[in-house]
Amino acid sequence: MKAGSNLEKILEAGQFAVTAEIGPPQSANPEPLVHHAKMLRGYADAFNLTDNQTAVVRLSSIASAAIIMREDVEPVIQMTCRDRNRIALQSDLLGASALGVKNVLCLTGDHQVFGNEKGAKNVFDFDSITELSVFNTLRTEGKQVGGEVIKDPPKVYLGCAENPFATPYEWRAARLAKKVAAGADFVQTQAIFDMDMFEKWMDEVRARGLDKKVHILAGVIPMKTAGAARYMKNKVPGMIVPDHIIDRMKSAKDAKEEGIKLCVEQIERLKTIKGVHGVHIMAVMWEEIVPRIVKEAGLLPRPAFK
Amino acid sequence: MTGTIQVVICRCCVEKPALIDLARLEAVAAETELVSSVVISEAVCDGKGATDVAKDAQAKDGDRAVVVACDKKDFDPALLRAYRRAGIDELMVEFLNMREGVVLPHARDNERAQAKAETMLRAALKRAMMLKPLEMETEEMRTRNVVIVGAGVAGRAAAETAARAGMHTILIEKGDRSFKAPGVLMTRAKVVGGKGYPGNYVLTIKAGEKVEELECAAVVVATGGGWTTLKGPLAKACKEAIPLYRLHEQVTAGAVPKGPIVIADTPDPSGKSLRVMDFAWEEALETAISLKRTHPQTDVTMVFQEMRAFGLSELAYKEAADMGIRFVRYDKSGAPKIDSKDPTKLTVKDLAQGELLTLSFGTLAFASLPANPDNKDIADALRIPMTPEGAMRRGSIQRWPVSTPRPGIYVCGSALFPKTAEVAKAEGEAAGAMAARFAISGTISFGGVVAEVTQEKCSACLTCVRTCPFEAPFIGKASKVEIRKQLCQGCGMCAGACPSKAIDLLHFTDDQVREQSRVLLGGDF
Amino acid sequence: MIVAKRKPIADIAAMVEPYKKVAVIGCRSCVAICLAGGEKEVKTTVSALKVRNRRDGRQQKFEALVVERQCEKEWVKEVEETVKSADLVLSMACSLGAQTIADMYPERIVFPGLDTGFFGVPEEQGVWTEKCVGCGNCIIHLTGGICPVARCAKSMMNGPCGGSSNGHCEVNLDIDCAWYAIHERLRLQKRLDLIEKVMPPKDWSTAHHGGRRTYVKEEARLTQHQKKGRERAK
Amino acid sequence: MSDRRPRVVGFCCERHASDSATLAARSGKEWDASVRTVTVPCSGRVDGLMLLRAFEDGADAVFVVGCLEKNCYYDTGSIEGRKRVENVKSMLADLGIEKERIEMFNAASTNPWAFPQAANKMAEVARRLGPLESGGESK
Repeated sequence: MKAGSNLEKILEAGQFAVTAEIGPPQSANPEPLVHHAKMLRGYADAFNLTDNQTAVVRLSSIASAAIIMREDVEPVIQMTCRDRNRIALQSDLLGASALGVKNVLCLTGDHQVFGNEKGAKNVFDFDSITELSVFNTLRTEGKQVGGEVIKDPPKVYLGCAENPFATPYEWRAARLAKKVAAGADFVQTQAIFDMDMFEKWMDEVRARGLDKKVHILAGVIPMKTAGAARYMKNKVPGMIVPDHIIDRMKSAKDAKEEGIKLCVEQIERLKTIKGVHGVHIMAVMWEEIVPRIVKEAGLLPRPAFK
Repeated sequence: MTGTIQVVICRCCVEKPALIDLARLEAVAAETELVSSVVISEAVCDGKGATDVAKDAQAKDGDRAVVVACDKKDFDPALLRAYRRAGIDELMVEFLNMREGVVLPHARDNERAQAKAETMLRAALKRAMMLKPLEMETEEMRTRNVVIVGAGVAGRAAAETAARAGMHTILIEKGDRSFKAPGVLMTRAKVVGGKGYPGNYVLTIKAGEKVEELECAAVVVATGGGWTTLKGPLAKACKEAIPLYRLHEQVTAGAVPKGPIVIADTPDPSGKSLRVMDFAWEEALETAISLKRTHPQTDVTMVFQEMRAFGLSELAYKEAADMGIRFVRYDKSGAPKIDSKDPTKLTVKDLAQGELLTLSFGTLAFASLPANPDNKDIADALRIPMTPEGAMRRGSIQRWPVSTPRPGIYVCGSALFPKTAEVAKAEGEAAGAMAARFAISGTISFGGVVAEVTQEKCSACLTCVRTCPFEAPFIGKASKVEIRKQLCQGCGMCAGACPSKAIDLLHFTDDQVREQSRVLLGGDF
Repeated sequence: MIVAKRKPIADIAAMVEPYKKVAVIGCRSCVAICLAGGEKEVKTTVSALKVRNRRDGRQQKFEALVVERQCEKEWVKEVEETVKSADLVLSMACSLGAQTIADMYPERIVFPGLDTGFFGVPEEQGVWTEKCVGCGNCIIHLTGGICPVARCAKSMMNGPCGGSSNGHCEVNLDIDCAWYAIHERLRLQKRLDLIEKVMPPKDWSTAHHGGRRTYVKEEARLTQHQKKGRERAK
Repeated sequence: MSDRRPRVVGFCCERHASDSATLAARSGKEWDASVRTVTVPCSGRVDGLMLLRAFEDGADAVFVVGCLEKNCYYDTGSIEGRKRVENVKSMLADLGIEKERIEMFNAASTNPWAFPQAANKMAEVARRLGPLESGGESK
């Protein structure tokens, strides 16, 4: 056991894990977090708290984690390399671990040109892979990048993201291999709409035996409208949304219901893929739909460990 | 020290409609410093009395002149020759086009016309003051070869004419038909590259597999028609459609083209891929008439957007109509279409009657054709600009019918657009004669109005090297840019582009142009 | 100018060792002026490598030459044969030159011989200091002609910081504190009001932070037709 | 509008522009007498400096006439000319000076109405906008 988090226990026990995502508010008001925590408790094993997603200023990930932990809900904090250098990243890891956070997702982070602070100076002292190796060394040997060794190193369960749908596609499995070598314990993939492409990627992952070394959680995004599908296809870089999905959403009488049905189908399909050890539901700004999706995908009740 | 200026004012150009007060002009000229003599000439363009005008200038040690008359281009060279004998080079004579500049366009505004005339005279005088004598350089032509590309009707005519004038001619023929040629004949050969400048070109010739360099003084492009390919929706729709060129050959050969004949102006009525060629009408009329003459009973219809038969072909239009040739005019809204089910039927909305006509035809000919694809390689090799349709570009039709903007390179025959044999032969002889005239002198003179680089100021940014369409600027020895004067056409684009103001165009330097515009703007309006 | 310095000679020796035929190409522009990659430095480096080879008995062929400006395609084209015939091209121009050769000849292996540093000026003969980082939005009209972004270790907008010790930067006492200098100069010009106001946060989107940059001068661009003429020149 | 008559200077290329101006005059066309022309070998010879200096020397409007872009005697001359004019136009606009004061025209030597149209248009612009000193329309 690396950190003893609920997510780790479930994954190590070979159970099909479920994680979801809560977008912290653009304010200092913790209420929305508390509300979402209460609403979603028990419907997922751990909840990602995004770190200024798309470079939009939000309540910080670690603070959000502390807030939802008070509601007895397990967080997965995200740490991007856009806003913090190696000093801040290692210091925040110590802080988060001290507060009881056990799951950490290492991300490179969106460029600030996408957010509401386009004039910001970015850092990018590390990228997600260096960040993983630094955190891994810190938790295993207690050694900082600079070489200094500290007492009581943080006990964390390290995760990373991976996008099988970004070019060059043939490099994506190799890139996951690097992340595993750097010390990743679990992976949350980009939202999957092109199932065949994801399966092709999984074949390469299995060929490299990575599914034995890391727990892969397949990402899904429930969509409310056809417009959302078109937006993701055209506007979000590195996202592939096949036309048959857009057509399906367009022709559906009730787009929301169709979105939910599609998401559940996707989860059912993902369950059957060898090497997929869980699903990560990214219902950004539609958090309230997660319980229904988890229920309809037959993933309730969530296993509990003492 | 600059010599004095002689001012010659032509009464005919300036004073005829009594618009401009000649005396005041004379006064303005006389009071300007450095003006040594002001001569009023009745009519400068007839050249009478030119010699004593020049002697008068020479007597007052004038070395430059301002001629206030009409357009320089229709000017009797007598005065210029007289000036040259008197030591005043042609480039030191500043022409002020008073007639088309002031007298004609401002005929009804005489008060301001006078002001404008005086200001323009002052500006011309200012420019004349700033002119500097420009020495021309000469260079020996290493060879007297005249290369003729293409051994068709035009090519052979050019070769014979050039040979008769004593030039060593080399005929480059793509095909392998051999015949008695005046000079050397290279068959299965193509021009693939070219370096050098007028008078000392070095062509790269690919004969069979061998590639060799060929030095020559002048080049005549007679690559011929090859106007056989058809482009455009109508040509695609009707496979047996033939180019007018082929129909013309059939008729002259006396063959009987099948069934009713339809001659359309272009296979691409929308004009997207092919513009209607300006030769289309003349050629089509001639072919239709000669066809109707030999086969009066065959039905001939001409389908055109507009019938532009100008000059002598106006008569041809009348003759064709009298012979019973039908004309159908259409516009883009009712453009001709080939009946998809029956490819021998053409439907078109006749503008005159306004109803849809269906013409069945045995032979369909198109008058507008894309240019000869070979033109592109030859133009690239010799760096001749091309017209948008892909034909060689020549000088102006009236003054330089067989020359290209590059001296020493001439073009004739169907390389420009399809021509009948007689016209091609005539153009061939003209091009051959021009090439001979160019090469016979044995020396090339260049310089004068060319660009000049001040080496110290050049920061080697290569902007001029990339901008000049004639590749005159090149990277010289001290990594600074130098101008190959033999290639420079004097357009001044490099001077306009140079970021370090290191290049100036002689005879139109920055100061000369600025002073002229400053004086023009300084005068009263 | 762009200021660079040659990589340690040992590193260069190690980098080029496996290659039989090495072309070392310098540049006559910036790196010649900052004495890093001009003709002399190129030939000196090659000579040093040859001496080492003589000691180790290693067989290597070197070709040393310089182009006018290695970041310009036309100059690099002039040494095309050398680039194509060498097993390795060691560029002793700044990294712009090295990358121009690499981009023009993708199949050739191109190594950098210099470490490209910064936009700088010769403080004195043989000493160059950074005075600009290319942030893309110059504000030295507000700071008496001294750039705090480049010359202050913390790129402060409202300096000096607490660590400024008698006019020198706490980070490196040899270097003067930019804000101390700004204060002195504005006091001299009686324009201290300029730094009394709180400077707003700097917009870094014009710097590399906003992503890789391209500057376009429409007047200078060549149209397709003009470029076509250029291809003719091949 | 101001009392002073407008001052307009045009830079005409020696080839098509001058030929078309001569043809215009011969075919009886008339244009505003407040337009003065300077002949340069090619519109590509003109650079921003020359155009701005014309304004410096008192011009209220400046124009350049070159060949048709597809049929230029020097192949790419008028393309260069237009680029220089566009550059000065954007500079003037950025400085709050009406960008209509500078314009590029293309004329074929066989086109009699191109030059008079250009000259009259620029004279009208100069008259409407008034001299540069008057701050143009904004005043």
